[in-house]
Order: sequence, then C-alpha cells, then structure tokens
Amino acid sequence: MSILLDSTTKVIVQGITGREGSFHTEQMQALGTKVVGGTSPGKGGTTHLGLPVFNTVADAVEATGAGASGIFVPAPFAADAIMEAAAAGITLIVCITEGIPIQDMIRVKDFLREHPQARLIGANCPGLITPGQAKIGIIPQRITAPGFVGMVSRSGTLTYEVGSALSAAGMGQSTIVGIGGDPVLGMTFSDVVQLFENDPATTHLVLIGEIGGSVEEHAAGLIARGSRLKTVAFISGRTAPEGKRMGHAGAIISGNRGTAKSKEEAFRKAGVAVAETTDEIVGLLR
Amino acid sequence: MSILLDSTTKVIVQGITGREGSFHTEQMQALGTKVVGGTSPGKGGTTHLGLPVFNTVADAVEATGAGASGIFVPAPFAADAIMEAAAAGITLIVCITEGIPIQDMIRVKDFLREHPQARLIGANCPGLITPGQAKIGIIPQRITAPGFVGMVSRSGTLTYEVGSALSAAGMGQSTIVGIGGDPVLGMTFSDVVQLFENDPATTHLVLIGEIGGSVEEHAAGLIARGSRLKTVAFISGRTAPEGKRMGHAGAIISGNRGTAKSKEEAFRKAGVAVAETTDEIVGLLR
Amino acid sequence: MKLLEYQAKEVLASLGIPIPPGMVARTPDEAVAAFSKLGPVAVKAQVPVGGRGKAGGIKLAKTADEARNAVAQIIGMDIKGFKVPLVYCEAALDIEREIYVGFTVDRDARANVLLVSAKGGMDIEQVAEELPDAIARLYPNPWRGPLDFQLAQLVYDAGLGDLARPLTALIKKLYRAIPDYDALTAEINPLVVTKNGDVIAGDAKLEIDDNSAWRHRELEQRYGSVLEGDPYEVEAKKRSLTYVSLGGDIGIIGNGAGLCMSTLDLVQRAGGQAANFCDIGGGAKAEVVENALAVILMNPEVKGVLINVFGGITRGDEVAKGIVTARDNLKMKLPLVVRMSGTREEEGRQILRQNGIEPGASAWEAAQKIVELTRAGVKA
Amino acid sequence: MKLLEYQAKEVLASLGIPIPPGMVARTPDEAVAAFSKLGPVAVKAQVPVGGRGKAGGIKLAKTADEARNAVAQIIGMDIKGFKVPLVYCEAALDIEREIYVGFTVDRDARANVLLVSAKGGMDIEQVAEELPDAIARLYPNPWRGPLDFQLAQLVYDAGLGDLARPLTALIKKLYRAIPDYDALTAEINPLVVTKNGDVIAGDAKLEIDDNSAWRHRELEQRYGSVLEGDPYEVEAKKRSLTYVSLGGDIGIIGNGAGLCMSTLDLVQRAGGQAANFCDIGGGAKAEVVENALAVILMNPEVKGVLINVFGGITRGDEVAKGIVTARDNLKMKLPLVVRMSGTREEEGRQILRQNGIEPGASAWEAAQKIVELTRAGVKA
Repeated sequence: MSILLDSTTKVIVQGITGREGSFHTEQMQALGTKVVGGTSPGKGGTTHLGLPVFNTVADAVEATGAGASGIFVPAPFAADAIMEAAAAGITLIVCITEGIPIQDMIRVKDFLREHPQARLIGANCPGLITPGQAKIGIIPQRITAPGFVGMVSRSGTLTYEVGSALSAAGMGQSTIVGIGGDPVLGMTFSDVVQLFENDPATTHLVLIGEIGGSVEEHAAGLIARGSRLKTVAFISGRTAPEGKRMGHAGAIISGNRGTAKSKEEAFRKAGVAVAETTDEIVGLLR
Repeated sequence: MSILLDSTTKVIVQGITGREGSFHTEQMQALGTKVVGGTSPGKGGTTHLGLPVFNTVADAVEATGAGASGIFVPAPFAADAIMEAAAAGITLIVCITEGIPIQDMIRVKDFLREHPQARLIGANCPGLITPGQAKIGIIPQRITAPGFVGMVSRSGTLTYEVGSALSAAGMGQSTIVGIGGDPVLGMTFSDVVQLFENDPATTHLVLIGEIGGSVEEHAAGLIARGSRLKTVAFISGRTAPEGKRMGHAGAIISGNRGTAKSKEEAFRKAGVAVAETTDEIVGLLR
Repeated sequence: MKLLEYQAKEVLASLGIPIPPGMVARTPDEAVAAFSKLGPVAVKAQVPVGGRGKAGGIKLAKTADEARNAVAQIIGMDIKGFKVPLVYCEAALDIEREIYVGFTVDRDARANVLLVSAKGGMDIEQVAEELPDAIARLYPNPWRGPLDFQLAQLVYDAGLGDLARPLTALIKKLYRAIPDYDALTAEINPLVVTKNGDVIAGDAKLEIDDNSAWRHRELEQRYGSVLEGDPYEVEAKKRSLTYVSLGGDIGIIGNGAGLCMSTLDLVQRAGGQAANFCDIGGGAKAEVVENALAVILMNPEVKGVLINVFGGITRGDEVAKGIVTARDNLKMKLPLVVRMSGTREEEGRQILRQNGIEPGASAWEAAQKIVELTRAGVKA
Repeated sequence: MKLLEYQAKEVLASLGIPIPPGMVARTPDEAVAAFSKLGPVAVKAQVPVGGRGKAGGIKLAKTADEARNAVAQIIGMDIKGFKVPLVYCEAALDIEREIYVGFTVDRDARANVLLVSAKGGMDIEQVAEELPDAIARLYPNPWRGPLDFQLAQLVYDAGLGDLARPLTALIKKLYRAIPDYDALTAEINPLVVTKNGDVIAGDAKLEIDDNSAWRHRELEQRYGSVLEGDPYEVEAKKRSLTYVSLGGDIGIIGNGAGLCMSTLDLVQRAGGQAANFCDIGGGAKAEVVENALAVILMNPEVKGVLINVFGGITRGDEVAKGIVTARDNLKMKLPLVVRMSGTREEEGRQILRQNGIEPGASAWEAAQKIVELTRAGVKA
C-alpha cells in the first residue's frame, strides 16, 4: 500500500515536450508509472515519448481518464497550469516548477477552494514516489526501496540523502512526499501525515522540516493528538540567522517565529524523536 | 401567513439617515414593520427616528439581531451595501436603489454564491410588503389588503395599480414582491413563485412581467410542472419595438428574444390565464 | 451608450488591440485628406446600428475622387432611422481570414459571456441560429476575469488553435473593457487575419453601461455628444427624462416603466399609435410633467397626449394642478386626456374637469378617448 | 527585493498615496541643495533594515549647515551590516497623530493580511505582542481585493472611524501594490495625520517578490542596482547563485537548500563557523561549482571550503572532475573537503583523492574534517 499514488494511477505531464518534462517523463516511465499522455499547447494531436500530446488538460483528461498530473512548465505559466488541472478534474496535482510568484500561489489557493477534489503538492518540490510502483516528479528511484516508512519533506536533496540511508539500512518506504520549500504550499506536513496515519502499510514516519513558517508545528500538534506511527523528525537550519532566506523562499526566520528550536520542541512535546543530524535518523527510527 | 417577511422580521435600513431612507423608514414603521436600526457610516452611536444608527451592518446585526435589510443608498455605493449585508449574515436583502451598473451586479451575484443564506430582492425594485404586517421598500400600504393573493412583479406603479384593483375587489394579498426591472436581478419570478407554492395562505397568484429577458418564461416552465395556485399573468410592452430600452434597463427586446408574445405563449402553455389589459386581471383571478 | 465604430476602435486601441489606420471625415474635403494620407480606404457611415453595409453605408475608394464622392453620398443618408453625421475612412486590409470575437451580458446566467467563432464577418445571431456549434463560449468569473487556460480552451473550442497565442492575448485585452469601462457588449466582427498574419480589428461595436457614467466621465465627455439620433430623445436626455421615440401620433406620459409600457399597449389596442414612451419616474411632480409635455409637443406629428399616472407619494389633487399648470405654461392646444389614480384621485379629477381636461375613469377608457379625440382632430 | 525608503515612497506615490516632498542626497552639497529647496528636513539613512533611528541614522536639519553635517555623519555609517550609501532628505511634517498601515503574507493562512493600528510609530511586532487587540486585520480575497465595506470595518475595528474616508481610500491604494507590483510586504509606519488633517506616509517599507521579476522589469531596472549590501551576495546574484553571507570562516557549497542548511548546522556542531550559505541547485555542474567557489574565495576571511553534494542526475565521477577543474582554474590553495554521494560515488572519491582532495565519508565526518583543517591552518 501507499498514499496518493500507486502503479494504477493514470498520470499526465503538463509541459511534456519541454526539456525537463521530457527527461522526467522518461524517468517516471522507467519506474513503471502509468503515464498516459501530456499537454503542450499547439502540439495537440502529436505523439511524444510514445504518448499522446494534447493542447489542454481538459482534452487530455477526456481522452485518457487521467487523475493525476505532474507540472513541468516554466514559472510564468505554472499557476495557470495548476488551475487548469484542477478545473479539468485532476485529483492529484504535483507542481515541480520553482520560482512561482507568491501572489500567484495565493490566488491559486483561493481558486482551489472551488475544486476541493484537487490535492496540490508543491510548488517548488521534488514531487512524490511510491517505491517500486510509480512517481510523479524528480525523486531518483535509486535512493528508494519499497517498505513501511512514510517520508514527508520540505527539502529535495536532503530527502534523497535520508532516503538512501533508509534504503541502505533495509528500511524501505511506503511513499515519499516532497511538499516543497515555498512559503505558500499546497499540501502541508499535516495533510500528508494524516494520509500516512490512514495507510495500514505505513508503520514508521520520517519528517524532514526546515526553518520558516509553522507547518512543522502544526504537524506536531496533529501527532500529539494521537498517532500510531513511530516517527522521527529532523529540522535543517538550526544555525541559520534571523531575516535571511536560506535558499527556499519559505526558509526564513522572522523574529521568534519559524526557528528550528520551536519546531524541535513542538515535536519533542508530541513524543516524536528528533534527530540532531541526518545520520541519527536511521538509528532513532529502528 | 406570508412569504419572506412578516411582523416578526427584524429589519434594518442601510442609508437610514438619507432623505429616501428616512422617509421610507417612517412609512415602514407606520405599517408596523419591526425596524430595529439602521446604518450610516460615521453616524454610529447616534439615534434617528428613534432607532439606533450603526457604522456597519455587522455592528447593526450584532446589536439588534436583524435578519433583513432595506437598502436606500445611492447607486455608487449600493453593490457594496448588498455585499456588506450578505457578509454580515442578513438573510433577506432588499435593494431599492436604481441605476446600479450591471457589471457591479454581476460581481455581486458571484459574491452572493459564498453567502447562500442571503436572498436578494432587486435592485431597482419597489421591495416587498406583507399587507397589514410589514414592508421593506416603497410599496404604498394603502393599495394593499391582507389576503390570499400572492403577487410578484417587475414593475412598480403598475403593481400598485393592480394591487389597488385587487384590494378594491376584496381580493387581499398574502405578500407582494417587486423583483425589479434590471437585467441582472436577485430573486427571479421562479424563486418567488416557488415560495408562494409553499405558503399555505397563498391560493392565488398574480404575475406581472414585462418584455426583455426570460424570467417570465422560466416561471412559466416551473408552473407547467405543477402548481396549486390559481394564476393570472400580465405582460407589459406588447407593442414595444425591438432594440429600444423601455425605461427599465432590462426591458428590451433583442431579436426574437424577450417579446411579450413569447412570454404570453409560455404562460398559456403552462395553463396560466393571461390578461391582455390590467383591467382583466381581477376577473380572470376570480 | 452605444459607441460609433471609430469611437469603439479608439477605446479598443487604448486597451492594446490593433486597429487599422483611419480618419474621421465630415466633409468630402476631409475624405480627400484622409485618402492622401492613408491611400485606398473604406469609407464607412458612422451609425450606432448594424446593417449599414447592406444599406449602402460602406464604399471602397481607390482614388481621391471616389473618396470625395463616397462621402457626398453617405453623409446625410438615413440608416435605420439614423441620419449619418460623419464617416470613418479606414485603410483597406489585405484579408486572409475573418473571425468573430466579442462579449455580452447573458441575462439568464447573470454573467458576462465571451464568444469566439471562426465564422467571422457574418451576423453572430445568424451564426448562433444556423451553426450554434460554431460559437465557443466562456463565462469568466467576474472578479477573476478569464484565466489563461480558459481562454486557450475557448480558442481551441472555436477551432482556432492555430491562432491560440495572438487570439488569447487579444481576447484578454478586449475583456479589459469590462472592468475598465463598464462595457456591456463588445464585438470585433470581423477580426481580420491579414495575409501577413497580423490580427487586427476590422469592425468594432462597444456599448457602455449608462448606469456607470459616474465612473467614466471621460467617455461621456469624449463621445457622449457626437450622435444621439433622434432629436426628441436628445432633448429628453438633457431634461433627465426616460424617453423613447416610437413614430406614432399620440404622446404618452406615464410614471413607472411598466405602467407606461402598458399605456402604450392600450393605445395600440384602441387603434392608435403612440408617438413615444415617456416614463417620468415614481412620483408625478409638476415640473417633471411640464418637461415631459414640452418634449412631446416639440414633435409636430403629435396630435394629442395621454397622461397615465399612479399617485404614489404625490396626492391626486396636486398631480392635477401640476398638469393644468404645465398645459397652460406650454400653451398647449392639442387634446389631452389624463388618467390618474391614488390618494385624493376624485379631487384631482374635479380639478381637471374644471380646467377643461377630460379625466379617464380607467386606463383603457382613457386610451380609447385619446384615440377618438386625435382621430377626430377635435381640440379638447 | 526590499526597497529603500525613498524607492518605496516613489512606488507608493505612483499608486496615489501622498508622500512628503523629499530628495535623495549622496554628498553634503546635495543635502544643502535639498535643504535650500525643501527647508527644514529629516536626513534619513537609506538602508533596507529597521532600527536606523536608534542607530543614529536619522537627523533633523534646521539649517543648511546641519544638513551638510548630517550627511557627512550618516553616509558610510554601518547600520546592521549595511554601509549607508545615500540619504533621503525629506520635508519635516507637522505631526498630529501616527497610525500604522501595512500588509504582509500570512503563511499559515496562505493569504495576504492587511493590518491597521492606531498605535503608529511603534514597531508593529512589539504592538502585536503587547497590545494584540490594537491591530485590526483583514484577509482580502486575492482575486477581489479588499471590498469597501471590509475596509470600513477594518478601520472601525482599529478605532479609527473618524478617519474612515481618507484611510479606506489610502489602504485601497496601498493594496494595489499587490496586484500591480507583486508586493509581499508593505508598511507605512508611521502614517502621519498632520495638524491640518492631511494623511501622509511618514516612512515606508516595501518588499517585492523576487520570483516576480519577469513581470516587473521596470522595478528591477530602476531599483535593482542601487544597494545590495554585501558585496559577495551582489557578485553571487550576478552569477545566478543562491548565496547568503554569514560571517564565519568556512565556505560552504551544497546542492539543495535543505542539504546546504544541514551542512551549516554540522559545521557549527563541529565547532566551526560558516562563512556563507551557497545552494548550487539540484544538479552539480562543473561550471556552477566553479562560480560558487569563485565567489567564496573572494572573501579574505575564508580559511577553507566544504562542498556537500548529492549526485542526483549528475554522476559522482563527473562531479569530482568538475570540482578538481574548478579548484585548478581558480588556483585555490585553501583546504577543501568534499563530501559526495549518489551514483558512482566511489569512482568520484577516487578522482578526488588522486587530485589531493580529501573526500568525507559522511557529511558529519566532512564537517569535522574541514573544521580541523581550518583550525590548524593546514593547507590541503
């Protein structure tokens, strides 16, 4: 079992003919993901990577019955792409694109209220992978192994590191979800944790947060109300100074808010083990 | 019994300190309407016509528990006033103001989707009256008498004429609703007819339409699906030429749409008696 | 306010929509000047109604003389009741393809609807009837406006995917006429695709909501006075009356649009023809009645006047006095029938009778009476 | 992009918000010129951080000499790490009352929030802590913007009903900075009510979303180059690197923001101090690594560099070759520790060793090694 995505999920790729879209579609196919088509305005009716290309998501959904979409379009078009997917009835929207203006995402979030079927992951995220079955996004298959650990993270490469370590230690993953590093996100830690709670195949949970915002604190609050998962949390940015953006637009401490300390404390209070370095995660999870 | 409004309905007046607002508030009070206050930005805390004045509708609702509002503010402020009332939880909004830009009303209609509790009558309408009990708007009490005839109309003075004739003939009214003459309206004929169908005290129905749009046709369609009311319809503008606005912004025939003929035919097809002059209404209703 | 073609194009150009070079001409000499600047031109009658082409209101001019002659023929021409006051001389386009793009208010949906069709150049109502599927529709959320993906879908739905980029950009600009100018209807028909691939407005219609005049004083100032067609309607507008000319010989005054319309209906039923619709609004103030009478009496066709008022707030005796004064001030000699109801209506009727005005007991009776009096040519 | 006060005020003025007359000065003479035009002025250091008043960065000048002296003192001053490049000379206001007006992105609500408080002139975070009820809040719908009645409610909620008209109008204009300029934060604090009742921006802060630069090239052009504070950050930006100066002596390069941050944490845990945060993005291309190294080596404080990369798409041997080339091209002599993982990581490590670079087996080990090497002052 897994959350959100498995080998039966029909996936389309928005921006399939672009460089990034092409490359990662092939990677997704290599893992066995059921990619059924893609969109590229003006190229409707053509074929790419053996898949039908459509002008619009509505056309793609109508022709393929796709329920999920990975978005690989440039930032100026990404907010519109998310809304297009939601309006076309897509239920899982994964937006890899980074650099989307925050005000665009605020408008998108409001738009999504009218399409409650649509779950958005990202933007500015590596996407998600259910090892051995399917992925949408850019998480490398080779760092994963099928198993029982749920992973959810705001970081990209850091997640790959931890995933590698878990896989090497024989602790495979049910699903790995990268929720992204932007200040205004689709699904948050809490949303994903809730799904793992309800997934019988997931028994352990690794949560990789970072400074800025309070999605970690919210997830800790959720876990504190009762969880069946053995959970380890790690927060990067313990030594980051206030007021400086650490790469991710969302990774910034303002005043006393968003510090690694407050997040770690929240997790400890919720009974969650906190790893001080990524090396400690495997040990704490056992 | 009645629809929408009775002697227990708590009513506020938006724009209560203006000339129109003042005059008609007094008329409403004279009939016994339970007016509990009004709004006039900047005059909050004062008293007018023995009623408390508030700066905002939210304040007025909080202090008085009002559930209905009559709007008498000038056209540039009227759309905002409607949205304010809806956001404050008012369930019956009656907007008397004429001359509201159509695009404002289109935006208002969309806004109201988020406040489904709010029923809007108007704008550019005479409001409604439940004879002997209460009124919101400007329908003269003296043309009415309590009784069993439901009335719904797009016209003002024409309604008063017909009301007078009915009252003189001993056919009192349950409630009279003037839905207004604008192209983009709040409640339509169908909405009001539905309420009369469900009001046991109403046994007869007079429907006064005019050229333009298709709210009459829709109501006829509703009635055709079954009605317990003895109904007479009258349409003004049988001789109006195409493309000319007959006073009301909504009273205009474009092409074959919105003609008196199509409306009358729709009613006849629904089994509704159609009066060719207003003088015939009383006779047909007996 | 329905703008003339050249005015509509000025507004569209301000929104970034490409229009052909053009110049207004009021005289043959101005047309020659336009020709010398623009070369071969279409000389187009400027009237706020469709069908001017069929009426002979558009002529191509390939020489200065043709331009001169075209203007001489077109200006002053009567097109559907509008006397042509000026023409628009516009550089001729090298047309590859004609498209329809526009929006209007859909009353049933209580929303704006954007319309696009590959069948440009035809009357859109005709397309709607004959080839309903040839029109693609989009109902944009009024706060958000049309979103990019919705515009793309609209253009693909219309079978115009090969023009997706220029068309979506153009429609987005056209839509700005709603938030920026309170437009109710806009139409670019044809939207021309030229032989070298430019997309450019061949014709343009634009109607601005009169109710929004307070938000767009600049439009009112710039375009409000150029053309209004009917002189009585122009005069009535100055006097803040709601007046529509109808072509018959019986002047009509009513208070309330519905009442006034039903009065017209009764006059026709009685065998007469109304000269106008004139709604003096909810009350029936003496001054307003006098204004209305004054405008109606400007029309030499009018043989008599019927006033039908419901005395809402104003009392019947006051209404009657006002009517008498108005008649006397205007030295009106034509037949006048007054039907009034409301508070103190009996007192009102008495005042009328005392002053030689016959009151009608009901609207229907009054309508019959004015028809009879105007037929007979009898003075009241 | 955080605008300086005078830049923020220029933008606000373009939205119709009243600002006092003011002039930028880069020299004492320019300040005297400003004084002769404006009369008594406040001479204000232009830095993109708060607290300049306490730091001595604002001086009142009642004479030309005072203006000259103020500029001489303020320019070049260090305020929270920013060297003051210029001052803004602004006509002094006759203050009756100070108000706070602003907006920011509320991450938890994923929405913009408008903030108004009668407690102007104070730090809003302090007001939020001490008098939370003194701040009124409005979350406008992002498509609709704040509606008039919502703005009125906001102003009444803040206890500023007596200023409802001017304040609602002003906040409406301020809000335009969101749709028009992709502003993330705006703050007018204090918004001054003068003795004769005018409402005018006393100070202004404005932050524009860097991600929206493609939509606002004009802002970038006009304000992008004036001041960036740290020279390494300026250089890194030119090279499209995500770089933050931190003040220690160990240069850090990582791919991915989270990985890079956790590397900083490990260095500190090992007893060292990072000189910077430098995220070279998902891949680890040779060219990008060289750019990052070049910027880091500009800083004379740097005693050694730690590179921590996860080889995602790029293979380990390629990453290693790239690092070696970069080091050689830059003739780097300082200690360099590289920790890499991913495909062909073993091959990569071998290449490093062959070229005299010590690979770290784990990130933690690598962090300890670079701290050790830089402490010892040993060259790798």
